[in-house]
Formats: sequence, C-alpha cells, structure tokens
Amino acid sequence: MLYSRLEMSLPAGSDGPQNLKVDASLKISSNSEPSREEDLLHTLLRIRDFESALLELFSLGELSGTTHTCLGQEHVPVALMPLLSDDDFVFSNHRGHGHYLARFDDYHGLLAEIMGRDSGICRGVGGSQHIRRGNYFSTGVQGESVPVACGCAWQKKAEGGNGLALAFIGDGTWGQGAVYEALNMASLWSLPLVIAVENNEISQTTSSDRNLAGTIRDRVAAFGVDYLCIKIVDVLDMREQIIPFLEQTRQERTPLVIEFKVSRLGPHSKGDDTRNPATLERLEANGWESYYRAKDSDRFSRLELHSKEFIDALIEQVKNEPLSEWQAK
Amino acid sequence: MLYSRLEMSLPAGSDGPQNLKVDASLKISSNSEPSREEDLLHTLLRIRDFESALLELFSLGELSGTTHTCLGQEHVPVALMPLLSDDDFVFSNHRGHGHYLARFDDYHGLLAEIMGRDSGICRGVGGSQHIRRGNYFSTGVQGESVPVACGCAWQKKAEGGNGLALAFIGDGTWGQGAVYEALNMASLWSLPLVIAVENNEISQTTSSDRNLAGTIRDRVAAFGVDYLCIKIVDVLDMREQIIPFLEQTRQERTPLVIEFKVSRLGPHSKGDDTRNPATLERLEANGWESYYRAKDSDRFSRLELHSKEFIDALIEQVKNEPLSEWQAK
Amino acid sequence: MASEMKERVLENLNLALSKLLEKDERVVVIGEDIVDPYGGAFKVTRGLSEKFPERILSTPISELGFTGFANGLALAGRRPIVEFMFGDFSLLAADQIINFAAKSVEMYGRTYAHSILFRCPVGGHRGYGATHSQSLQKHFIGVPGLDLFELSPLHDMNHRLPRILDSGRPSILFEQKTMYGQLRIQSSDLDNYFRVDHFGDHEDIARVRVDRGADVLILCPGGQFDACQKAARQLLFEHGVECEIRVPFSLYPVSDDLLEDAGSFSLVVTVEESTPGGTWGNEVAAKFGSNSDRSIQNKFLSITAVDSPIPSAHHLERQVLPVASKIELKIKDALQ
Amino acid sequence: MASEMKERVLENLNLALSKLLEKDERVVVIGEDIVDPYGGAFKVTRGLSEKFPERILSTPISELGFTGFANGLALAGRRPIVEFMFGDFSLLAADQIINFAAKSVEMYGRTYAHSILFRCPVGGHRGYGATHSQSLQKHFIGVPGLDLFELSPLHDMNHRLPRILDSGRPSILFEQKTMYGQLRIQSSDLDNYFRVDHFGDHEDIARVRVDRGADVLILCPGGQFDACQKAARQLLFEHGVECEIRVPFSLYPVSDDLLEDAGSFSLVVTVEESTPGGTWGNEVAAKFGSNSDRSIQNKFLSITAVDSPIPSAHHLERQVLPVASKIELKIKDALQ
Ligand SMILES: Cc1ncc(C[n+]2csc(CCOP(=O)(O)OP(=O)(O)O)c2C)c(N)n1
Ligand SMILES: Cc1ncc(C[n+]2csc(CCOP(=O)(O)OP(=O)(O)O)c2C)c(N)n1
Ligand SMILES: [Mg+2]
Ligand SMILES: [Mg+2]
Repeated sequence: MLYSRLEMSLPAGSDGPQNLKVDASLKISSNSEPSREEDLLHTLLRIRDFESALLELFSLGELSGTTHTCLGQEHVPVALMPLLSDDDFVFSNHRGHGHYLARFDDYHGLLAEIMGRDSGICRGVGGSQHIRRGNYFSTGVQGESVPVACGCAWQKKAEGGNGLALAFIGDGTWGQGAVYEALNMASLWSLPLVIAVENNEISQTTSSDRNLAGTIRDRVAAFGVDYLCIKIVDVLDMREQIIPFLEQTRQERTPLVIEFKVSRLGPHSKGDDTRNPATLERLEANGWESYYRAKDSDRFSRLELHSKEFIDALIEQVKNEPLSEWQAK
Repeated sequence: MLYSRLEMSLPAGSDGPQNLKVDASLKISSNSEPSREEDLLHTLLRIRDFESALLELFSLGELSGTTHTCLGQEHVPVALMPLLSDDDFVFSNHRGHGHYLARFDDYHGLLAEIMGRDSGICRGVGGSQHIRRGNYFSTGVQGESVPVACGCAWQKKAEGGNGLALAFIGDGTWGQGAVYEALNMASLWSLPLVIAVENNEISQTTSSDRNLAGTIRDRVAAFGVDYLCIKIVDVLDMREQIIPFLEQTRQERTPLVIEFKVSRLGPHSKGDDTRNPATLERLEANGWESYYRAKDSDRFSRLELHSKEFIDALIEQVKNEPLSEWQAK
Repeated sequence: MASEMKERVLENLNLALSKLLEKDERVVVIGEDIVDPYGGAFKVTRGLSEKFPERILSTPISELGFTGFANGLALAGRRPIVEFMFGDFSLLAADQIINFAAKSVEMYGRTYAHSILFRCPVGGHRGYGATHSQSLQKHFIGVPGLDLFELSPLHDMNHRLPRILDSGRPSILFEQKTMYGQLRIQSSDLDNYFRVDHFGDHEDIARVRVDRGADVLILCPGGQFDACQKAARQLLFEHGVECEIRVPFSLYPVSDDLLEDAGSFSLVVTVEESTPGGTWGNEVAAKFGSNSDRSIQNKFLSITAVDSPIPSAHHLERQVLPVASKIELKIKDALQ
Repeated sequence: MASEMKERVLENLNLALSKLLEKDERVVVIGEDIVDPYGGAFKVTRGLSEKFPERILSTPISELGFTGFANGLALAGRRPIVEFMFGDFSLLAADQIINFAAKSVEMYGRTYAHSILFRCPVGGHRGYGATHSQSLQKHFIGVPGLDLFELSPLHDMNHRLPRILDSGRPSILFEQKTMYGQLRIQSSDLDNYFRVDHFGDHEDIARVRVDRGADVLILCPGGQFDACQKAARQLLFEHGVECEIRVPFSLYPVSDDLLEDAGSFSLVVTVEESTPGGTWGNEVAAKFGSNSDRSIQNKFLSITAVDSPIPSAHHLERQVLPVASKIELKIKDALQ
C-alpha cells in the first residue's frame, strides 16, 4: 500500500530529505490499517511534544525570540504532506513547525534551527519563521507567500507534469489583499495552486468574527476557485476527502482552497493567550488527541511515551551541539 | 420638486461650490419631467463635449500630460451626484472629470486646472488626476482611495447623521488587494461606504475577462456587502433604482456596491485604443447618447449646440488666462 | 514629573497616548490586536481600549487597508495614530504613507493639515528574524511632507506626541523594541560621570556628556542610545576618551542644532541599527558637510549594522548589529 | 553595432529584452498591458508578446500580487522581469521587493540565486502629476541583497540586461521616462567638443568630457545625463568652465571607480531628480568622504529637485525639477 510504504520510509529522527514522491492518482483504501494509523499517530504526537517542549524551553529561558506552535492543528500537515510530491512547492507560515516536521520528519534540523545551532536547517539565520529547504519555504509576513506560491504554480504548469504549489495560511490572513490578488491570478490563469487554510477562528488575540466578514467559502467561490472544507480530525479520513480534489488540481491545473476547521490549543506565541480556560477545554475535547485517545487509549499512551522520550533525547542532543558559526558575508 | 430645484441651482459655468444637500429620504416621482430631463441632458452633453475638447486640445499639442476621459460614462455621475449631500465624501479616480463636473458644475475650474492656470481647482498642481475640493478628492493610484473612503465613512457614522462616503473605481481596479481589505473593514464595522463601480469591461487595454475572475457581484456578496447592478442609461430611472439602496446605506450604515455596466467610448488616455471600430460602434449604439437622441432628437440637437458653444467659449476664456503662479514652499 | 519616579519608556508612551486620547477627542488609535486585555504586541496601547472603547480600533490583518482607513480619518479631521505591529510591515503600507498621506499636504496646490502618526516598532535583539527586526527608518527619509521621529529614554512623550499631531504633518515615530522596558532617564545626572541636558528647538536634542570639550561627538537616534552610552563609558574608563552623545527626537528633517559646534570635535560619529547604504548617518554627514567649516580636519564615522538580513539566533544577531563593544572598538580605531 | 546607426534608448532596451527572451528560456516578462498591440504604457515591450506569447504575461492591476508571483517564478528557477507601469507603484510592492525578493538571497543561512529584475519608469516632465512622476530610487538604497541600476543613453543594454540576471541578485532598473525617445550616444564624439569613453568594471561608467583636468566633476544617473550635458555645454561656452560628466550604470552599490581621481576636481556635483533627503548624492558623498584625501579642499554639491510633490502643469514641473539651466546656475554659484 502506498501510504504505509511512504511512512515506513521516514525513519524517526532522520534529518535527510525524504523522497515523498507520490502518485496522486492512487487512491487509498478506506479501511484503515492499524500500522499506518499507528505511524501517523506517532507523528502527531511527536509534533505535539516538539511544540510543547518549545514552550517549556521558552519558559525556562533557554529559547528566545518568537515561536508559534501548532498545538491542536498537527493533523492538518500530517494529513496533507504525504499527498504531495517532493517536487511540489510548499509555503508554510509563522505557525509552521508541524508543516516542516510532517514534510521532512526532521525534528533535529528544526530544533537546531530554533536553538541557533550549526546543524539547523538554515544555520540559525532563518529561525522559527524563515525556513528554506528544497521546494519548501516559510516566511513571517502574513499573506506574502500566496502570490509567490502562485508564481511557482505557474512554473509547475509550464513544466508540464502534475506538480502544484501549496500555501498554508490562517483565517486572519484573509485580511491581506495579497491573498485576493493571488486568487484572481490563479483563477484567471488556471494554476495548480492550493491554499490550505488552517481556520482556528482566531488571529493572535482577535476572534475571526471580529476580523473576517462573510465566509471564506464565499470569498473563494467569488473568484471561481474550488473549495473544500475539512472538519474532521481522523487523518486517514481527511486524506480520503482531500485526494480527489488534489487530483483535480493536478490534472486540470485549477486552483483549490481547502479550509480546515481547527483549534489552536496553545497561545498565539508564548503565554499570550487571552481566551478563557473553559473555551480551551471545549476546543480540546473536539481535537485529534481526544479522538485518537478514545479510539485506542492503550496505543495512545504507548506512543505518547515513545514520543516524549524521543523529544527529550532530541533536546539533550541539540543542546549539546555548538552554536551556529554562520558569518554575514 | 426636489431635483428640479437642485439642478436649477447649478448655474452653468459657475465655479463656486454648490450646496447640493439633499434629503435622501425624499423619493422622486417616476413620471419624468421635461424640464428636469432637459437639464440633465444638458449636463451630459457638456461633460461629453468637455471631454472631447480635451482630446482635441491634446491632438493640437495644446495640452500635455495625461487625460482619461469619461466619454460614454457621463450618465453615472450625473445620476449619482444629486443624490449626495455636500457633506458626503466623494473619491474620484483617474477617470474623474465627469465626477467633478457633475458634482460642482464647475467646468471652468477643471479646465483651468488641466491647463495649468491659476484659477484651476488646485492651481495646476494636482492636474487631471489629483483634485481636492471640500470633501471631494481624486488620486491617480488605482484602489488607493477605497480604504481611505472607508475611514471617512467611519467618521460619518461616528458623527451621527446620515452621511456617507462614496468611492468610484473601475472594473480593473478589482485587481487591487486594497479593495478587499476595505470591503472587509466596511462590512465588519458596518460603515456607510458606497463603492460605485464603473464597469466598462476594460482596463487600459485589458478586457475584463482577462483580468477579473468570477464576478464583481459575487466578490461583494462574499464580504456580506449589499450590491446593486445598474444596466440602464436613463438617468432618472437610474436614480430611482439607486435611491432606496443609498437610503439604506444612510439609515442602516451599511456598505453598498453599485456596479454600473457602462461603455468606454474613448481611448484609455489619448489615442491608445486597441479595440476595433466595430466594437466601438456596437457600444455607442447602447449608450445614453443614442438613447436620448432617439427619445427627442430635436431637443438633443438643440442642447448639443448650446453645449458646444458653451465649451468653445470656455476654452477661449481659459486659454487667455495666466499660467499658475504656484510656488513650491 | 518628579525626577525620582522610575518610569519605563513603555509607560511613558502609554501614558502620553492615554492623555492625548483624553484631551483630544479627534485622536483614534488603529492597529492589530491593540485592544485589552492584550493591549498590542508590545503593550503600548494597554488599558486604552478600556478607557476609550470607541477610539481604539483593532483591525483585520490589513496593513495597507487600515493605513488607508486612517488616512481617511485624517481627511475627515480626525487624528489617527496607526500602530504597525512590526515596523517591517510598514512596507505593505508604503503606498498609503508616501503616495497618499505625505502627498495630501501639498499635492493639491495648497497646504492642508493631515494629522496622522504612524508608529513603527523597529530593531533586532529579540530573535524574531529577518522580517520582524529591521530598522527601516532610512527608507522614509526625504519624502516631501513626511517627518520622522524616534522614541528615546531621554525624551518625554507627554508633550511631544500632541506636538506631532498639532504639526498637521504626517509623521512616523520609530520605537526600538528593546527600549520599551528600559527606565527613562529623568534626572540630569545619568550617573556620577555623565550629565544630561536638552537643547535646540523644543529642547528636542538630548545631550549626554561628562563636560564640555569632549573628543568625540556621537549622534544617534533614541534606539541606539543605550549601546552608545555603554560604549562611551567604556571609552572613558578604559581609554580615557571623552564622548558627547546627542540624541535628537526628530530624525528627519535633521535639525541644524544637532550639529551645533560639531567642528570642534576631533571625531563625529553616527550610530544607527540600519544596514549600510542610504543611511540616516549619510543624511547627517551631508548636512555636516554643507554646514561646517571644512578647513577643520575632523573625521566623520558612520556606524551601522552589517550589510545582511538580520539572523534569528541571538548570538548571530549580535554579530550583525552595532552593539556597544563594536561601537567602542570602531571609535577607538577611528581615533588612531 | 555600427556607431553610425541611430538607435533610440527605447529601441535598445526593447531589443535587449527581445534577445534575452530568445537566448534564455527562463526569462518571463510580467506587467500591466504589456502585450501587443499596446506593448506597455511606454512601449518597452512592444513586439515581444508576438514573438514569445507564452512568456509575456499581462497581469491584473495587482502590483503586490504580480510582484509576488514573479518572486515565485524566481524561486522556481525562472528569470522574471517585472514592469511597473509607473515606478511610483513599486511602493505597492515594497514588501515583496524588500521583505521577500531581497531577503531570499541571504535570509536562509546560505546564499541563493534569486534572479529577478524590476523595471521602474521614473521621473517627471510628462505632466502626469505627483503620483506618476516620482524618482524613488533613493528609497531602495541600502537593502541587503538588492542592486540598483539606471538606464542611460550611454549604456548599451544588450549585454547589461543578461548580466543583471546572471548576477543572481534581485535588481531594480530605473528608467527616466523622458529618455525613452532620446537617441543613444554610440560614438566616442558627443559633438565637436565633448568626447565619450567608458571605464571601470564592465566599462559601466560612461565619461563625457572635453579633456582631462576639468574643473568640475558631475556625477549623475542616466536619467539626468541629458540635462547635465546641456548644463555642461553652457558652462563651457558661456563661462569657460570645463565639466566632466560621469554616468554610472550601477546606482547602488556605488562603485569605487565612480570617484576615481575625484579629489583633483575643484567641485564635485551630484545631480538627481529625487527630492532632497536620503539621496543618492548623499550616498556618493559619503563614499567620497570616506575615500578621498580630506586635505584636498574640494567642495561637494548635491543638486536635487525641490522638496515638494511634483506638480502636473508643465511649467510648474520645471520649477521643481533640476533642469539644465538650474544645474548650470548652481554650479556657477558653487564655483564662486
Ligand atoms: C503582514 C503581517 N501583519 C501582522 C503580523 C503579525 N502576526 C503574526 S501571526 C498573526 C495572526 C495570524 O492569524 P492567522 O492568519 O489566523 O493565523 P494563526 O496565527 O491563527 O495560525 C499576526 C497578526 C504578521 N506576521 N504579518
Ligand atoms: C496602482 C496602479 N496601477 C496601474 C495604474 C495605471 N492605470 C491607470 S488607469 C488603469 C486602468 C484602470 O482600469 P479600470 O479600473 O477598469 O478603470 P477604467 O480606466 O476602465 O475607468 C491603469 C492600469 C494606476 N493608475 N495605478
Ligand atoms: Mg487563525
Ligand atoms: Mg474599466
């Protein structure tokens, strides 16, 4: 089976680029396979623990700068990434650790980057928000990457083949005009651009009813762009919903917006959450953690333990590495 | 009757500000009154002749710079302006002569401005595209004025009263992200902002099917903003369609987009029309000129003569005026 | 204000905003996440939305749009203060700042008041990375109609904020992020050695020196004062070099006063966090070049960051930014 | 190219683009209304879309968006050339230029090629008014990773355009609108008096002079060459003052060569159409100040436009812009 092969080929802790090439026309079978689900749950947990560890390191003063964890949203990149080939372009945003980890399975490179070590993806120069590896990019200015991804999608189409460019943005980023300029071009020129919206209904501290009029669905439709809404947290089921749409984007070279209804369970950055605990509790109850824990609580606990150990060991390792010796030219 | 009073109070060639205050809750009667229609036809013709004269002056080398005439679109401001009070904000754009003339009935001030005379509205500094008079503004950067108008609308609402801000844009200007940023704010904050779209289906040389995906109607609706489409050229009938919508904007302080389906009969600027003559002929046949000529050809010819004389005299007058003596500070 | 009261730069700015909102109904504050309880990414607006709920507008993530919105308010006679969460994002609004706000003053053939203040948190040392750490002051120098100011621990904002808005000219206030938490310098003694006074129009130039007749004149925007002061102390104690530091509130136009008597120093130094090229220091140097008596053989030194994006890692940031030890070293070298 | 063939600046640029498109499949041209038969507001791209229909992209009115789009092409290995219809609108795309294109070179800890060229028609004298006439070069000086160039009648673009893209660095080419229609200067004799040669790296600095040992050194971007040349003739014939004019192709970084031997002139003048403040002239002066032997008592004069928006009316434009007669006068005054 395609996906088990894929995930088998991602050794935990590996930091080399993985060949994630996938034949998108292949459909996955609907009955979930335990081993596959176990793998992806393990990935979900490791991303979660990676993020939690960052917050911990911050509170201990061992990290500085900014970090936007994807706590509560881990399932989005875990669902999406195996559906992309490594020639596809991916544009992540400020909340991008999960995107990177799900794409490259490279926990070491990202932690080293955030901790300013020489083995960091970008030698500590990029940091949490500015990552580049192959066709994977992130940057810290909201909305900036959507027209950029549009250009990459044009190139994918010009090359022939079925490549695409995917950009992650949040709900609040629909405030940026650049998003509409890009939607317009992608639609006019029929480009294989995918915008993956992680709609957590909040931007920093602003709830989306206070910064987003109307709906994302309607905004997308108004530009003649296809739209898919994903509300579930079961990763295999998510993939099943997404695959035919991605397939269409690849075959027809048409843009697509996928809106993921998700919950941000952590602070915006560090310790800057203005929401009340009851709200957070409600959000947690609907997240993938509750879902997978309920599905098989033994498995969950076992993997959780593995994951924690893995992340703890990682931190020890990276801490002991030398600081980056990058020099400005 | 309200509108006859209004138009009577606009002496031809006057260049002082006119009090155009109107009680927007007043409805006009549906049976057209000859005297009123005669007045507005006269205005239509004078704007047309003003614009034609500019093109002539350019071709004679008596004008330099740029000019974007509103030939074919004269009925839009002629319909709209009497529905605004002079406390309302108006934002014109690059194709703004008709907007100004319909608002202020000040042919002299505008021609003097374009010809760099001291009696010009802005002493020749602003020129064709940068006009300011009271609450009336224009500027040459597409889309720039929409968020600005949004701010003025906020102020109108904050003041109480029923004031509004209106911004003219073209169809091509829907390419600008600023338009969406403003729509979003206007909708979220419920502001009395009116966007008057003069959709002539072309931007400079680009037809709108090549730069506008989807429809303006849908884009507006996606932001939860009211929308009205005006396809007719009878000015009194246009007003009748518009009034209830404007009224709602004033009373409820809600944004509104009015899309006017119009034809640009002249070049984009001067002599830069890449469309074929057959297309232009077809467009002309559907314009207000054909319509009003057919309605009463004697009246049309009579007013046409008046108008030509008026504009000819105006040009003679302005030509003989001294150049602006503005000094940079 | 009693000189003994300890006040942080952030508190001073916050208080000045609060007073301004109280005194002047026309003032409106606009930006992202600026309402309570959050009070803005750097807490500059904390408490304001509770006191003035109608006039603190938290916006969508639309820098160009909300800057345009603020320009509209200014046209309508209000006095908007726009907060960019990071000064870097002012580039998204450059059209509204340069082609609209600044143009509104003179473009229409008469002089119009257009009271609007853009606030730009700038600078590095916070580990935010290249798109959240820049000092873009220089890119806004020389726009007709646009004035530039910079926050400092030496300048009380209580009367300066209203003054900016009273000027009727669009203005940008740059605010070094690392400075928000610093204590203001309110007494005339900085310590046992250095003394503080103010001179020039509106007492806008703060001067810190041991005595008249220093060897070196250091000119810096408020954001660099801390580093310059540390460098000056080292130069004094380690090398016996006396420095006078002048910190103008107005970055542009550069006031003539800033260079008063500059010819009497053996070295004139500008320090800023910008990358090289088109710098504020060049602007000062040009003014110096045209004003001063060139027969005096004094040298001019411009200290900036390295020509590089600002890295994220703390230790790498220090490598490219003009920290105190580098300032000290460069001045020492230049004196030789 | 035979030196007798008369070629306009516009034709040269158009031909250079055409050849580049032909030789390098990676090149894509992007902008508003750039396809035939219109061929762009200033006709720079005329004929290109007929020859290369797939690679000339006429865009919606979306400066920020299409600049971002072009950045995406550059990431994907293409070589986009972006035309802003008016350079003034580059401000709408400042974020993509400064925070994305320029950052792409070094922000990720390694050096990446990011071949992209932004073309900005600039300058006044066309009666377009304040938002369509600016010379915004100076605002882009000093961005790490970003190089600035300016078109001139003295510089053949045929090999220079490919060179810019080969550099792998984001670049802006400024193009004075009034210059498009001017004849290129292809012979070594400008007329019976002035001679032309080129020197420096890539022969990038054009030098126009009567002879060695002129009194005045005029440094100007290509767009000001015409006015400077006229002023130089007047100075020579009316006042017996000899000027040497140097026109660099690269505006920033300022090449050391530009100031070669500058200390031997009694007056060094920079001329540009920008408003005062943060000018290119300041950048040159700073370089001069740090390079040259200060014991030489030569003077430095910076000539710019007046500190004002550019008016629409032709006669008012001339009042604020640095026309030949003003340049002549200012140089004459400075010599006294
Ligand atoms: C242009 C720009 N403006 C403001 C910011 C500051 N900022 C960083 S994240 C953020 C909120 C983003 O909200 P959303 O798009 O919903 O993404 P989320 O954080 O919820 O994942 C803001 C305002 C920024 N990075 N870029
Ligand atoms: C930001 C910006 N980009 C480009 C231009 C150049 N330009 C002037 S008018 C125009 C076309 C506008 O089309 P549309 O909005 O449909 O208005 P119309 O001219 O048809 O009335 C363009 C591209 C401009 N003025 N501003
Ligand atoms: Mg969000
Ligand atoms: Mg149009």
